[in-house]
Amino acid sequence: MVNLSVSILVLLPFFCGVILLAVKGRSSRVLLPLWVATSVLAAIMLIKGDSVHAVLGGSYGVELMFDPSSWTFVLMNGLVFIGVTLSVIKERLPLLSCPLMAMLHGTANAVFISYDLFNIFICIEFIGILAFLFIRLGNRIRQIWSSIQYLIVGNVGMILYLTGCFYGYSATGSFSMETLPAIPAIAIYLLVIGLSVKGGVFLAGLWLPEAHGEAESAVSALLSGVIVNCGIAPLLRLAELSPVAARVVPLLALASAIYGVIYAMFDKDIKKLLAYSTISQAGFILIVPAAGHLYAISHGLFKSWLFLAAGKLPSRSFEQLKKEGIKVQVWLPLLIGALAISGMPVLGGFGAKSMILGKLSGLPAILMYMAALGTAISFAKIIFLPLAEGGDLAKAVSFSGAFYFLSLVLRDVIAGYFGVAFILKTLFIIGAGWLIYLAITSRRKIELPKSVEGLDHILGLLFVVLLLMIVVFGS
Amino acid sequence: MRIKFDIRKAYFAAAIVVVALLAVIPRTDLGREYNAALIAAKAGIPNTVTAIYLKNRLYDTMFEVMVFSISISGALYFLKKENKFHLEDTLFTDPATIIIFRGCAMLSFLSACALATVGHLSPGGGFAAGVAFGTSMVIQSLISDRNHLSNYLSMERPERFEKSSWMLILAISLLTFSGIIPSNGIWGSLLSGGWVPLLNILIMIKVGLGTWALSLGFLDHKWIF
Amino acid sequence: MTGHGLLVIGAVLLMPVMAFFTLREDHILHAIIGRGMLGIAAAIAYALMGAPDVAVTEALMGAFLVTLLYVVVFSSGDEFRVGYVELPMMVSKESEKLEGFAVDLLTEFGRKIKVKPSFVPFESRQALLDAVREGYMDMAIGPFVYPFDESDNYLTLPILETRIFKKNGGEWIDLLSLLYGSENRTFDRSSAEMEKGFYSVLLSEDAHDLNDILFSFMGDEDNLTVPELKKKYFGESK
Amino acid sequence: MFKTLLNYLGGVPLDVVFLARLLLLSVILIGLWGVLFKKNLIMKIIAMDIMNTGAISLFVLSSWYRSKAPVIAEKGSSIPASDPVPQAVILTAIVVGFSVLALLVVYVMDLSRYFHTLDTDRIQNRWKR
Repeated sequence: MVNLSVSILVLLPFFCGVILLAVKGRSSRVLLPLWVATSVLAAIMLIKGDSVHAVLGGSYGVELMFDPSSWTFVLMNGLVFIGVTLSVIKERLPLLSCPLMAMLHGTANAVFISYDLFNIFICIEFIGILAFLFIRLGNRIRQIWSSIQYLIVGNVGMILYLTGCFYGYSATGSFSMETLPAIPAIAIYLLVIGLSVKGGVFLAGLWLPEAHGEAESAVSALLSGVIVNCGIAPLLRLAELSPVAARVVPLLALASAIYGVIYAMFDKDIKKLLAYSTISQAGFILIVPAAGHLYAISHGLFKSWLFLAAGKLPSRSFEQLKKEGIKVQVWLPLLIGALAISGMPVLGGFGAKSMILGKLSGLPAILMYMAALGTAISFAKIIFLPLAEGGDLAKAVSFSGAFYFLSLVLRDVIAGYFGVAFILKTLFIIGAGWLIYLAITSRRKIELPKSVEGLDHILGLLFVVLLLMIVVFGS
Repeated sequence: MRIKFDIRKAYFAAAIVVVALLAVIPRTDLGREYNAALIAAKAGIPNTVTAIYLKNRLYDTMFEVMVFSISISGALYFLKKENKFHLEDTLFTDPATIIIFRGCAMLSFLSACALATVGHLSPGGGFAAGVAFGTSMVIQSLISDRNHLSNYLSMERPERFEKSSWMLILAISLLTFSGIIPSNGIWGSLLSGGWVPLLNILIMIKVGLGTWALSLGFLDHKWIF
Repeated sequence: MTGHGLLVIGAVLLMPVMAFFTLREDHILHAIIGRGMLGIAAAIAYALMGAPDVAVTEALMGAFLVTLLYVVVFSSGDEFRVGYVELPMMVSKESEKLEGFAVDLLTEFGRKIKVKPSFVPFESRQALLDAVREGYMDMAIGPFVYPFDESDNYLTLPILETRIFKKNGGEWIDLLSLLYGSENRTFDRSSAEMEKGFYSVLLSEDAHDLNDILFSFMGDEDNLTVPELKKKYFGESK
Repeated sequence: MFKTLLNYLGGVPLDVVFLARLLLLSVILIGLWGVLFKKNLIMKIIAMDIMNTGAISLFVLSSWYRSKAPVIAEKGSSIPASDPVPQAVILTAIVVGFSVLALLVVYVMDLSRYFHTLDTDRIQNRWKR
């Protein structure tokens, strides 16, 4: 079973990537069966529900773990890729993008099933390079700069992660994640900081608005749907296995949720709004490590759908959109996506969000409810965009839109958590959010300081957050 | 946006404190000096480092080959897109340089073969061999004139070589994962240790052609030389 | 602390020293040499610490290939490309050495922002104009005059006022090419009327920061390179 | 004499490996100093490369045991030698570090077509205006 899944999840996409690179293929239709194979395999394994821990290659080999959490991430990976491919299936993609998509899919699967610290390092560096090339493909000047900033910040984060691996190995003698409890606390903080750079968590994720704001919509959909989750999935594993990380990661998640929502509320550019909400949703995923993967799949789906829909908008600033209004074939997906992210019951986001909020208590619960309220307020901006006439409804139900809608509804129906109290609570939050938006935020123009997103600042803040962790949680 | 100088000093001060705490962590890495014997016995190869990174942890090395190749093709994607100025035929016409260059090319090619073929017996890695092989090709392409080079070694043939060796590496790693490994053979002989010698040579070809393609890209782009 | 231990400490001590030397000051060539030395110091340290494989790979990849990469970047990085069409006194090539009003001005400008200009000859004006529009040339100097060579796909920066002789048929010639012009453009001055114009440097749209610095370089009053050069070349007669 | 001087410096276990680890961590620190304080983008990339070399050398330090290369002469012999696991693992990290660097450097050249002085503040201000 292990060899079969490794070969399908990782080696098959790599083979296709190499062949496409050799043949210089440009149509993404060829790759569709690949994503379908991954999703089907993940679905079967999820239904079986057993978890297998395998060591690949003898005594000091790489350890892999196939448990429900990793299969959920793999399923999300497959579904997001199907959705994105469906939406770009007619376009003639730039030369390198099909092989890159195949390899990104294989590496993302490798990160989700990996149980070995150093293997995660290599896979995440590879994803960093692929994301760099993806952002860079549309060669506008600003994209060149944001892709270089992304790679520099990611590389410095990964150097910290490598130092953490060193201390881990010298303390325990192996890179497997089972030895995490025996690793000194500072090494865990280094690992957490390295992964939170790639996962876009709190201050370490400040490269997200710049990278998302500039990349093409399909690239942003992949970036937010899959690449950010490749940083978050190992963080979830870390939080489950190491007692030190179990204290650090929820606090980081809390800060990330609040920070992302505040900036999302007052942003005037739709892509920046989605980027900031990715930072805050990363907080939602990480707040309860045990149930994180359930929320991650819903977030991956509706965030990538929102980015694909936002890509078709005539302009990115809200003032202009308010004046001109948007056609129905873009308005409908945006509306459903915004409702899903604010937690509307049937639409994907509700099940996992209520499960997570149910498990919290005391101060974290209040703060997370505030964050949910903030999300509702910030996405009210999208929901209340005026509808311009002249759009034909037929194009609204595009192939990828239908696919996303179906998978979101299925996601909520299968793993839903439909306590009546929660349905009322969520509807109250969404209603309050819309009221606050109409009353206050839509009128006031608050300009939040964005100077923190300079390259030197992000790199410096990595070490400040690291120092805070050491001070607060003790070395 | 004038970055006030003191903020970055504060960042660096935080970094100094973190690194100081890192330096003081007590060391506990004793008692791991017998790993080598254990691994060598199982893999049947004297050089345990090659045994690990080409047999036990082949999964990582496969990713490493992917990373190297994608970054080379990413860089070439940019280099080929750029329009090229006209290029003189030969870059070094002075006979003395040509002779020295030809000597260096042969020397680095020999060292590449040594590093690759005997990589599993004595220290020497597939990647180092690849870089040496790439350098010898680059030096050779420097001294032969451009159109002779382009029709003789046009990029299509090495391109196919590179892609096929890449796919062979992936195929062999799949076989190793599923346990289909030829017998270890005689200890210390040239063909001992399952797929390791073949993998070493394939990685040499792959990395060598990658480095050579990158340098040719620079050559065409009139950046270097 | 055995003798061998001292040896290893010596090699390991070499690395921070090389790292500090690399980042000491802002000149890229020093940094590249420092990086190469750091790679070699690291290879020595790994060999002494009983890791021959890593030493070979670090020496070949870390020391040689990385330095090759940086040299490639440095050799093409630190310069901006200036295309020129020969025009006596403004930009002319006497015995392998370029000189002229515009050449000295741009060299002085390059020295100020530590980026050296590289001059690329062009035969025809049109080829140079296309190169600037495409962005392969950052600037263009030569017989370009402000009011006539105006176009929206590049910026024009006037640097020297002059007289233009314009005929009603739209055909014009600037003063310098008329006085010193070598090619045999017959142009009877009688029927043309004199107009004021400026020799100017054409800047490609792509060179963002270069344009801003050049405009500010020309703008500030206390920069006395322009009057100096004018005195040197034209002796205040213009 | 040298040994007493080292022990005198402080109660900390001042043996060779501790001193070596201190020096290699200072390589990372110098690299970080370069990344934060250098204005030119290429200098930042060189500094990041130095940080990478520092992190890599830490691994080789952890595998050091009496400078004996992990190559086994006869088949069954079990002479204590350096630990091959971190060495094999760090070979991969060197190549990955190099390829990230190669990509970054080539694309910084594309950026330098637009921003000749490659000054990060000026690049970022370009879009703040």
